[in-house]
Amino acid sequence: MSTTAPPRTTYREACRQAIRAAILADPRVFLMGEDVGRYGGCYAVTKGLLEELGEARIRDTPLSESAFVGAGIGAAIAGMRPIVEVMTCNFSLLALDQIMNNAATIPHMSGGQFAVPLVIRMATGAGRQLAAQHSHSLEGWYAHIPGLRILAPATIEDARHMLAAALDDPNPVLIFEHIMLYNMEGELDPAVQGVDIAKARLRRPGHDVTLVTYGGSLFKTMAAAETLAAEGIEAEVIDLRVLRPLDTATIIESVGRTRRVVIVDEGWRAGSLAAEVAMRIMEEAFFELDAPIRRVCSREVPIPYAAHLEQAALPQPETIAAAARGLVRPSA
Amino acid sequence: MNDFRMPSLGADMEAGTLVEWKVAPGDRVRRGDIVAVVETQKGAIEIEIFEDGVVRELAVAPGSLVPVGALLARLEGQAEATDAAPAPAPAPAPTPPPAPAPPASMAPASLEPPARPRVTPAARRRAAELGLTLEGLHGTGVAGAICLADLPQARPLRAGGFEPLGMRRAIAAAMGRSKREIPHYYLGQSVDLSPTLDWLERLNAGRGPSQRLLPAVLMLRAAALAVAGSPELNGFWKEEGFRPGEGVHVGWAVALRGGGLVAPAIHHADRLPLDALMAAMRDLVTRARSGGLRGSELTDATITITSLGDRGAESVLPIIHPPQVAILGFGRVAERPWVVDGAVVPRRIVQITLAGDHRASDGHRGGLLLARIEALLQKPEAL
Amino acid sequence: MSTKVHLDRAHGLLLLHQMLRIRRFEAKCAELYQAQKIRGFLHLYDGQEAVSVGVMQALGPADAIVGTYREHGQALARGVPMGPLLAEMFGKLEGCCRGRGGSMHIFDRARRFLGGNAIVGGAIPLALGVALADRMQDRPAVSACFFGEGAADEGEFHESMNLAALWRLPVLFVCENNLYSMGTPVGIAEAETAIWHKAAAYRMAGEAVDGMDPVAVEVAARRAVERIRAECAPYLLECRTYRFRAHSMFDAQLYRTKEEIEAWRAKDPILRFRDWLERAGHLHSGDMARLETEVEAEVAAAVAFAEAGTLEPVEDLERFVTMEEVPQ
Amino acid sequence: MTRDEILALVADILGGIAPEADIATVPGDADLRDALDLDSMDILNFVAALHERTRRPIPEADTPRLVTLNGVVAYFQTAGP
Repeated sequence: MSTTAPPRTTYREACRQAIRAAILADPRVFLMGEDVGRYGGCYAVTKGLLEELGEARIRDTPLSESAFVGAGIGAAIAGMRPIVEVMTCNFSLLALDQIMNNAATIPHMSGGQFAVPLVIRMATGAGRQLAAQHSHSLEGWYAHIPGLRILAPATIEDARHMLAAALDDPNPVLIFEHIMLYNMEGELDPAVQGVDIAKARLRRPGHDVTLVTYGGSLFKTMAAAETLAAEGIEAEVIDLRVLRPLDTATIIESVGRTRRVVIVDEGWRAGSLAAEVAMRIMEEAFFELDAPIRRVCSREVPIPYAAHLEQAALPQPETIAAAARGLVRPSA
Repeated sequence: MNDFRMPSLGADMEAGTLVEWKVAPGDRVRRGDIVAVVETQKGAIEIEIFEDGVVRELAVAPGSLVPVGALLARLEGQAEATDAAPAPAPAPAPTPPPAPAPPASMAPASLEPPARPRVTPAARRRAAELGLTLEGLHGTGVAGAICLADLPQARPLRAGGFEPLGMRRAIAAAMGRSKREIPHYYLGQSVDLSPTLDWLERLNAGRGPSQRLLPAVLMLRAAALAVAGSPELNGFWKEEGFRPGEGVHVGWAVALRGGGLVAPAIHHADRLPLDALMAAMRDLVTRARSGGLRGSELTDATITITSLGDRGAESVLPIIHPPQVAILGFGRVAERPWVVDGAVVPRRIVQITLAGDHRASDGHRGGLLLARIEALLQKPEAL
Repeated sequence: MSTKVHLDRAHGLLLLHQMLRIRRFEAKCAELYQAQKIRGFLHLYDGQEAVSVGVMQALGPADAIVGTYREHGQALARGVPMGPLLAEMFGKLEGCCRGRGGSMHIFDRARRFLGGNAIVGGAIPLALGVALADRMQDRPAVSACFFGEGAADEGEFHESMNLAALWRLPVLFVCENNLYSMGTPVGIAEAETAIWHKAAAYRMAGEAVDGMDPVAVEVAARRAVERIRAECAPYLLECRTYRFRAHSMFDAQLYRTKEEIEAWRAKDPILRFRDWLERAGHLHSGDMARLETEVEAEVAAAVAFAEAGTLEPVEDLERFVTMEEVPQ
Repeated sequence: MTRDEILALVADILGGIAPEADIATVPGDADLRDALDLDSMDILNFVAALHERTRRPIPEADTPRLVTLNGVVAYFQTAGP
């Protein structure tokens, strides 16, 4: 038996294959959103799908985030399994009423009479000089809302397989795809046929400090861990993957090993997901801590256009490594 | 009011865990009373008090690890004890000289309480588990916090037991210091123990097992008597130099099952006849292994003797336990060809060795000590 | 379902009975609110009964209804039983939403009644989604979406009108224009106060109808639903009506005069329709008293049902925040 | 005394001398001094206790016969002097 290398692909292609496979697998699944059809998707994720799958299943919408997100909720209630693409999370604010007041409330408010099995995909994050209105990281906000499941695929494997699991979930699931990941190339193990959307994942074992992160910050964090390793500091990297409900157990377990934590989150620091993670650790692993919890978040500014300012506003491998170093070797 | 502080029970002792108070506030105590039990890396030690008075306040709760020198309790001295029986009329006190004004630099420090030490949650929890008090520890963590790295790794002793890691560290510290600081000289002598043992066997034959003596007791007795005549080998090396011991308090090395050893003192071993010495040794070994040693037993030894017993090696080159200045070693008794009056005969031979601190004594003095031990062992009936 | 309204005695009495049920129920709700049996916000439907009752005549059991926060009348006209409806307002487990929704959030899966939505305009996109799902799954159903004229101020209204028209979704937009969004008169909030005119901007059919006349509403609704099914396109039906009571229970009504209210009360849909039935010979002597007695008994039974209800165990507080499965 | 009685006695005595020792794990022919890390003081105490509990005289010269479990059993199963 000859062994062949796993096929190389991109995060974008993995997203596309996930959508395509989901639509082919289930007649209830369809995709709607702005420019998903003729344009091929703002980030070219859905390129070619309209031609292959037809207008009924790949639906270009008007620029009416509230209407088409709300329509997705209604369709989900009425038996479909819609995938709604909101071009970027920045625009999702125009549909926040639908997501928060309808998708997240109706199952509970109706006493369990209706479920909202809806998936909303959106691009998130900064790094492409898109300036303040196109660079938000709002996944932490959405992770505040009971009733939603929030996913942040940071790897090609998760990009390929999280969608199917999200469509199987009877609840509204929001998938945040970081814009810097779409071009990421890598291998996709054909043996892996699915992933869970419940657990965080250990991306790198270590014993000196735990770096908790997700999404677009994962690979910056992995780079920081390599830098640290060269200095003799073994960092454990946890990819949260699921921002709500948080897999606290995996975090706590790691903190029990390393007793030091840096949380890396591209969201703003104040009231951030990183704050929530830190608080969980305080609540459940306070006595394990052998150092204060540190956060590396975006600077509290609207993300600026100029490249050097934008980069200065975002978490970087050096700032992550420095935070970890400061915990492990405070006197160095 | 006098402060009763955590005593130093050994050069390598930094702290002890208060296991139990034997007194309560209001209790009258006398010099020599046992007031507390403290666990150290070497086991549970009963702590004596060295003054008379009335306990006013216990400053530390059982379970706390208290650094040496830290306050344990406050005492009211005899004269101050208001609830004491009417004191005899005091002799007219001489007018005390006026207290000199303290130099400015010695003015009382700020009365503000010291800042709460920064301690990480994990370190605080481990400290609580270990019964540690954290005051006085040096933190190396973030912002100078005391972190796990600043604490002992494992749980120290249970009451009455020994914690192998702590014991190991204690031995490592003491022996490391000894080899770094003490210029050892070594002497050895083969001694025919046959007369002693023949005598002992005759003695034991007439005794039940619990009255019998071990050969080690005779060796200890001989050594103690000899040491009494070698003051420069009996005492302590302090910063100011050699200080002779105020008696021959022989630290008897007791190996602990499971590893480690401890060498508690038999006070005035040279003054104890054989049966008393045997009883003292039996008691000491039992208490060393069950953790009932008294503080003074751990601090008072003026010289250590290690005996390898009947199954050990033939000789030992021992390491001095600081701040002592000498240690004697007895090897295993072995039958060997021996020349007596020109003829080779089998004899039971023991190798006696001495390690001496060259700062305190010279080899010549050591040789005399060995010779005296040999001589004493040739006349067991006189021991 | 035919567009022709065959207004015989039976149908006439049915419409009158339905309106009367709503009127008496709302009166009881006001009483129970002041007795503190009902709390939170309570928005009563008095005066608008003809709208719900008329529209519901045009809808079948497969059709879906999306209501507003002033939806007791919509729910009752749709057939949501009065007992669970009142128990919901009592916060009881036997309420139609186990007491989680209250007055503003009535859901009834069995009757395809999808709330009970308290964000003005927020429910309109839901109706589109339901209509889309029905169409994609080849169900010939219509989604009727109720909203007030204040919703026409909202972007979601316009987005939804546009999208429904673009995608030719089977949605009946029912605007209950009662002239006030809370206390703001429609003329202060809308440049074009004829709400149905807005349909034209989306190439959607629409009309306005006297919302105080159940027959007129029913006729218009049947016409609209038939057209929706035939053309597979949405329709905007503006029902001009008036609420007799305050916006909610704590409202001094500084924004309108007693004279205005009295003028509208003269057009009371129940009284007017009763008189019409009488004149047409459909309402016999004793009918009214019998209807009143029936309704009174139904309301009394609902109160008893709600009073007898139990409280959901607090342990179940988090139940249904997320669902284990999609209810079938 | 039966073998079991003797072994029970030995276990009881050794439990007092070396509480951490488990004689169930000690082979019958193993030297107790090696197996349980006993020194001459322990052996003396052991012999003294055997004497006290059995009231049987144990000359010092017999001590070498009492350093294995089998030895102890054999010693006390033979008629005493």
